[in-house]
Amino acid sequence: MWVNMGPQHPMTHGLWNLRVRIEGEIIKDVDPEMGFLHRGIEKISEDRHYNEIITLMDRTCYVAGLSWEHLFIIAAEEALHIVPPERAEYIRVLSAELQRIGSHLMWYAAFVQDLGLTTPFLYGMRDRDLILDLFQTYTGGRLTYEYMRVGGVRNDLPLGFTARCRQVVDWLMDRFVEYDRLCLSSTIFRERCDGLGLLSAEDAIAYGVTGPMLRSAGSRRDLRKDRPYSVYGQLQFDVATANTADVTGRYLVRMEEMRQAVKIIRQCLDWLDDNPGPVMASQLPRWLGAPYAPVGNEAYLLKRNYPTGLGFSMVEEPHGEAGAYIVNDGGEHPYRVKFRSPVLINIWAAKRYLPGYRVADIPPIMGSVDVCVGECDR
Amino acid sequence: MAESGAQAPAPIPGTEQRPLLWVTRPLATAARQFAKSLWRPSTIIYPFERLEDPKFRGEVAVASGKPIGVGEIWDNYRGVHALNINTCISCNLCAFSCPDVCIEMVTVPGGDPKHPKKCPQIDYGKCSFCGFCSDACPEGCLSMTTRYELSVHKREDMVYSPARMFEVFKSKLPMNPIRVERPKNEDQILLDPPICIGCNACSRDCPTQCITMLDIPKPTPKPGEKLAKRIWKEPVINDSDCVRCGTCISVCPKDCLFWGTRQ
Amino acid sequence: MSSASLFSVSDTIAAWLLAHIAYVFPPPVKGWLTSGDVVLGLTALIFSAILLGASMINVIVLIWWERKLLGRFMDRRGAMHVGFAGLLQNFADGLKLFRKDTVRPTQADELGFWLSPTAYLVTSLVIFAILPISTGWNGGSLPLTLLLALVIFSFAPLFIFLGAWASNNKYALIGGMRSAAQMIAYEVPILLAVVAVVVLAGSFDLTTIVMEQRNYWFWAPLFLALIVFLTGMLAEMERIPFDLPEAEAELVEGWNTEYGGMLFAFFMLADYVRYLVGSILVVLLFLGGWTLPSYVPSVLTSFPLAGIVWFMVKVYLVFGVFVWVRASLPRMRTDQLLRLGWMRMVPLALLSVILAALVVAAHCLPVLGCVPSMGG
Amino acid sequence: MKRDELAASLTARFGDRILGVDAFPGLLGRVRFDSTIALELFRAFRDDLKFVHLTMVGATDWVDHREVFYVLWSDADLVYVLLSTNLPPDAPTIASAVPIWPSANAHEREAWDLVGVRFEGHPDLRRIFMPEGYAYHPLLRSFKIHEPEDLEVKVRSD
Repeated sequence: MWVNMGPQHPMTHGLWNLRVRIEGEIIKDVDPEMGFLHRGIEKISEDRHYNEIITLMDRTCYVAGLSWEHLFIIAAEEALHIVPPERAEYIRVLSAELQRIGSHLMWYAAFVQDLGLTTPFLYGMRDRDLILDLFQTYTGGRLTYEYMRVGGVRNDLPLGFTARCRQVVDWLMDRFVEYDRLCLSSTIFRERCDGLGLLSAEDAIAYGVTGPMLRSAGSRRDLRKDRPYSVYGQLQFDVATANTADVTGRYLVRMEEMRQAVKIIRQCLDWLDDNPGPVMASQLPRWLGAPYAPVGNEAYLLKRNYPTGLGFSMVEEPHGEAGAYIVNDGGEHPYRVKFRSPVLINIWAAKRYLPGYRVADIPPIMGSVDVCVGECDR
Repeated sequence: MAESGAQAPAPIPGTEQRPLLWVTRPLATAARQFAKSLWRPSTIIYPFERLEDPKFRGEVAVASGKPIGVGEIWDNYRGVHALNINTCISCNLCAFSCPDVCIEMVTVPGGDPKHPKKCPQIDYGKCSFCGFCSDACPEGCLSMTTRYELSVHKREDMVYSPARMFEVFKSKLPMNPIRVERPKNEDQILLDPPICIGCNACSRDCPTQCITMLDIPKPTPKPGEKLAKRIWKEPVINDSDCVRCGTCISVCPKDCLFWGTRQ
Repeated sequence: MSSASLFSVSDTIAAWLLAHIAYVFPPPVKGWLTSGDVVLGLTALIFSAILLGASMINVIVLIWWERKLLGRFMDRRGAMHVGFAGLLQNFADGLKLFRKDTVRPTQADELGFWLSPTAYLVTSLVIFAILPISTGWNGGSLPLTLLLALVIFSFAPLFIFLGAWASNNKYALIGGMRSAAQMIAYEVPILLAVVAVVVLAGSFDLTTIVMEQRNYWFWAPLFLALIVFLTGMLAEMERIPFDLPEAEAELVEGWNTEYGGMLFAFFMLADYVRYLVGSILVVLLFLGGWTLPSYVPSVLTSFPLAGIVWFMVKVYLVFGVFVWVRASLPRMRTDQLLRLGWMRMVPLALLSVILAALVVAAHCLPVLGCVPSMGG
Repeated sequence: MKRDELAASLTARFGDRILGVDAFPGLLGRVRFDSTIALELFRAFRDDLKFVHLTMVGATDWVDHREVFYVLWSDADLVYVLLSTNLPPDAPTIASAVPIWPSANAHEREAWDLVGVRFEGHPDLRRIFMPEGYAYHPLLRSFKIHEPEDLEVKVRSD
C-alpha cells in the first residue's frame, strides 16, 4: 500500500511528499517528492544584482538565513575579486555560528515533537528566540536578515552586543543540559531512537549525505576543519562526531555542535572586542548594485567595464554542506547561480536509510535529517 | 576525512546521558520547569504586553531571571518606513535600489509646477523589508521604524503613500539608527566636453542643485569652420554635494555624462 | 456521610414537578401522573440529566485544567482570554465545532461513519451511571460495579476501529488497527492490578472498595499495582506516551483524521470523558475515594457535599499526573508497548496480587502513608 | 596534489579528450573534457584519484552550448575539483554518473528538470521540482514566464 506522507503532513516540516510503500507497518520502499516550494531562486538570481540576491538567500533557507548569506557572499566575492576586511569575516563567522545554534534549536524543537513530546518544542522555540533577539540587535531582522554585503557586512555590532551575547550563550549552555535530561535520560526516548535510520559512513558518502548525518556515522568530515573558509582556520573547536550512525547519534552530534558553536562564538567575541575596524572593504566598486548605486537606472549601465570571474564556495551549513557556484560573465548580474542544497540530497537518500523500519519510525528518522524545504526546493 | 571508529563526544559534566529508573529524570525536569513557570511563564501576552516596551522587558527579565529582548537596542528593528517629506530631495535612489520593485515615485504637493516633487510610495504587499532603500537614501529622510503591525483589511491599504509614511514619521516612533557608510571611492559623474551642448537639463533636474552651469569661452571660429550650435556653458559638479543618483545622466539628451573615477 | 443522595434529590424534583403538572389535568390522568411508576421514570430521566450535565461540565473543565497545566509545564500560559483565566475557552471552542459543517468523505461507509462517534461517546458516558461519586451519589450499587465499569471502558477500541475503517482513509485504518492491537497490551495488566485491589477489599463493588479504604488507602500496600494501573490507564485512555492510534506525527490524527465538526467534538468529548473516568477509577481504587484520613480536622470534612468536593480534588490531581506524564514523555511504538505490557507490567501486577494476598493473610496493616481510623 | 600533476596524469590517460585543466579560485582546477569519455573519466576520478564525494552536478545554458559541471571532493587531498563539459544545445545528452556515484541521482534529475540536459542511463529521470508533464526547462535562457493556463500538468493516477 502506498501512503502519501505529505505535502500537508505533520512529519514533513514543510511542503514535500514522502511516498511510502508499506506492508503492515513495515516500510518497503520510499519515494520522496520535492518541488512544492520551488520558487526559482536560481532563475530570479539571474536578474538581480549581487547584493540583491542576499534578500533571496534569507528566503532560501528560512531557518538558517545567515548561513546561506555567508555561502553566497563567499562565492560572490570570489567571482568579483573582492576581499572583505577581517573584522567582517569574524562577524560573519559569529553570525553563522549563532545561526547554527538557532537552526539546531529549531531542529530540536521539531524533532522531539515528532516523537510525540510537545514540551521541548516550546523550550526550543523559546531559546531560539534569544538568538533571534541577538540577530535583531545588529541585523535589524528576526528571520530575514539581509545583513551581509559583498565586501563586508552592512553595519558593525552595536555597543554592548558582545556582553549580551556572552550572557545569552552562557544561559544556553545551561539549557542544553536540560535538553539532554528531557531526552537522553528518558528510556522511552532512547528506545524510540537507538538503532534507527542506520546509515553507515560508506553509504552516506556514496549517497552524498553530508552534515550531522554523516558525522553521526563516525566520519570526521567538516568543511570548517577540512577546508577552512572565512576565518575558521584561526578558531579552536572540535568536530562533533558520534559512532552510532543512528538517530541518537545525530541528536548527539547536533547537541555537541551547539556546544562547539558556543565555543567558537566566545572566541569570535573576544577577537571582536580587541580588534575594532572597518566592516566594509574600502576598495569597493560602486557598480556592485544596491544599495550603493542607482542600479535600476539604465543610464548607469553605460560605459562601464565589468570584471569577469567564477565563484565557488562550500560552507558547513547547519543541515549539511551547502554549495554555491556563480558565473560572472561581466555583467551587473550573475550569469548563472547554482546552489547545492544538502537537504535535497539528505532527503533523497531516504531510499537507503528508511526501508525496513516501521511507519512509526518515519517521524524520528526524517526528523533527524533536519528538513528545511526552503533550501531543498529553492 | 572519514575515520572509522571515531569516538562519540564526551558527555558534558553535569549531564548524565544514561536513563535512570526508566523515566524519572525527564519527569523531574518537566516538574522543575513547572515550578519555575508557575509564577511567570516566559510567554508574553502579545497585544497587551510588548517586547519593545522597555519597562515590561525589565520586569520579565527580573521575574524570570533570564534575558528576554535586548533592551535599549530594539530600535534596530526594520519595520514600516518613516518618510520625512520635507527633506526628501526626490533623487529616486530608494526606488532604484529596491530589489522587489515595490517603490514608486509619486507626485506630492510642494514642488514647483515645472518639476513636481516626487516621493516614494511603498507597496508593503511586495516589500521584503531589506532596508536597501533606507540605506541608499542620501538625506536620511527615509528610514525604518520599529512598527511591525501591518495587517489591513484590503489589499490597497498595504500601499503606503508618502503622506502616510510622513504620518509614521510624525508619530515619533524609534527609527533604525544604523546608517550604512557609503563606499569611500565612489564613482563620480564625468563629462565628455566635446559632446555637451550646454542645454542645462542636468543642472535643472539635479535634486541637490549641485550642478552649476559655468560659462566657457566661445572659441573664435577659424575661417570656413562652422561653430557647433550650442550654448557656451558646461556643467560643473560639486562632488561633495552630489548624491550619485544619476538623474543628470538619465536626462542628458546627448549622453555626454558618464560614471568614472577622476584621476 | 450526607444522607441526601442524587437519587433522592431527583425523586424529590420529579415528585414536585409531577404534582404541579398533574394539577392542570383531569383526575384520571392526574392519578396516573402521580403514580409511582411515572414518578420513577421521571426520576430516572432527571437523574440522568443531572449526571450528564455534571459530567459534561466536569469534562470541559478537565480540558481547561489540562490546557493550563500543560501550559505551565511548557513555560507558557494556556488559554487566557475567554472567561476568567480562559475557563470559557472550551465552551467557545465547542460552540465553534457545533456550528461547523460535518463533512463525510464520498467513499466512507455512511452508517459506520455516523455511528461510531455517537456510540463511542455514549458508551463512555454510561460508566458515570455506576461510578459512586460519594455515598449515595451513584445510580445503583451492583455487586460487580467494578467489572462492569472496566468492561464498558474497554469497548472503545471497537468503535475506534469501526470509525477508522468506515472513514476509508489509510491513516485512519492504520490508527484503528493499532488501537485494536494495543488493547491486548494493557487490558491484562489492568485487570491483574484490579485483582490485587479486589483481594485487599474483598469485593467487586466500588462503594465497598472505597469503604474498605476508610482505614488506609490502598496505594501504600499496592504501590506496584498503582503504577501498573496508572500506566495501563494511560494506554487505555490513549494518552501520550501511548497514543499510538492517533500518533499525529505519522498518522496526522490517526483514526479521527476524517472527522470534523461535531463528530470530531464527539470523539474529543468522549476522550475526555474517558480521561475523567480513568482518573475517577484511580481515585476509587487506590486513593480512598471520597474518604479522608482521620487526622484531617473535621471542619474540612463536615461541610455539605464534602465527600464530592474532596473526591473531585483528588480526581483533578490524578489527572494532573497524567498531564505531567504527557508533558515529559515521548510516544512509544506499538511493539514497545506490547513488550512493556507483557514483560514488565504483567509480572509487576502479579507481584502486587501476591503482596495483596500476603497483606490479607497476615492482617497486617501497613503503616506507610495510612492512618488507622479511630472507629475501625 | 597540484593542478599540473592532475593535468599530466589526466592527459596521459585520456589524451586530447581532456580539453584543458584551468585554474579555478578555491578549487584544485577546472577540468574540461569531451563528453564522450564521461563515464571513464568519472571512474578514474573515483577509483584512482579518490574523489569519492560527488558534491554538485549542474548545468548552464550558454548561447551556443550547454555546459554540464560536476564538483568532486577528495577526502585524501581535501580539495575540490570541477569537471566541465560542453554539450550541443540541440541534443544535450551525457552519460549519467549514477553508476559511479549514487548521489548523482537527485542532482541529475534537477539538471534535467531545470536546464534540460538528458542523462543517458539514469534510472529515474523524472522532473524533480516542476510538475510532471511540464513542457519547459525554466533555467534555459529562452524560457519566458508563462501564463498559468499555458501549463499542462499531468496528475499521476496511482
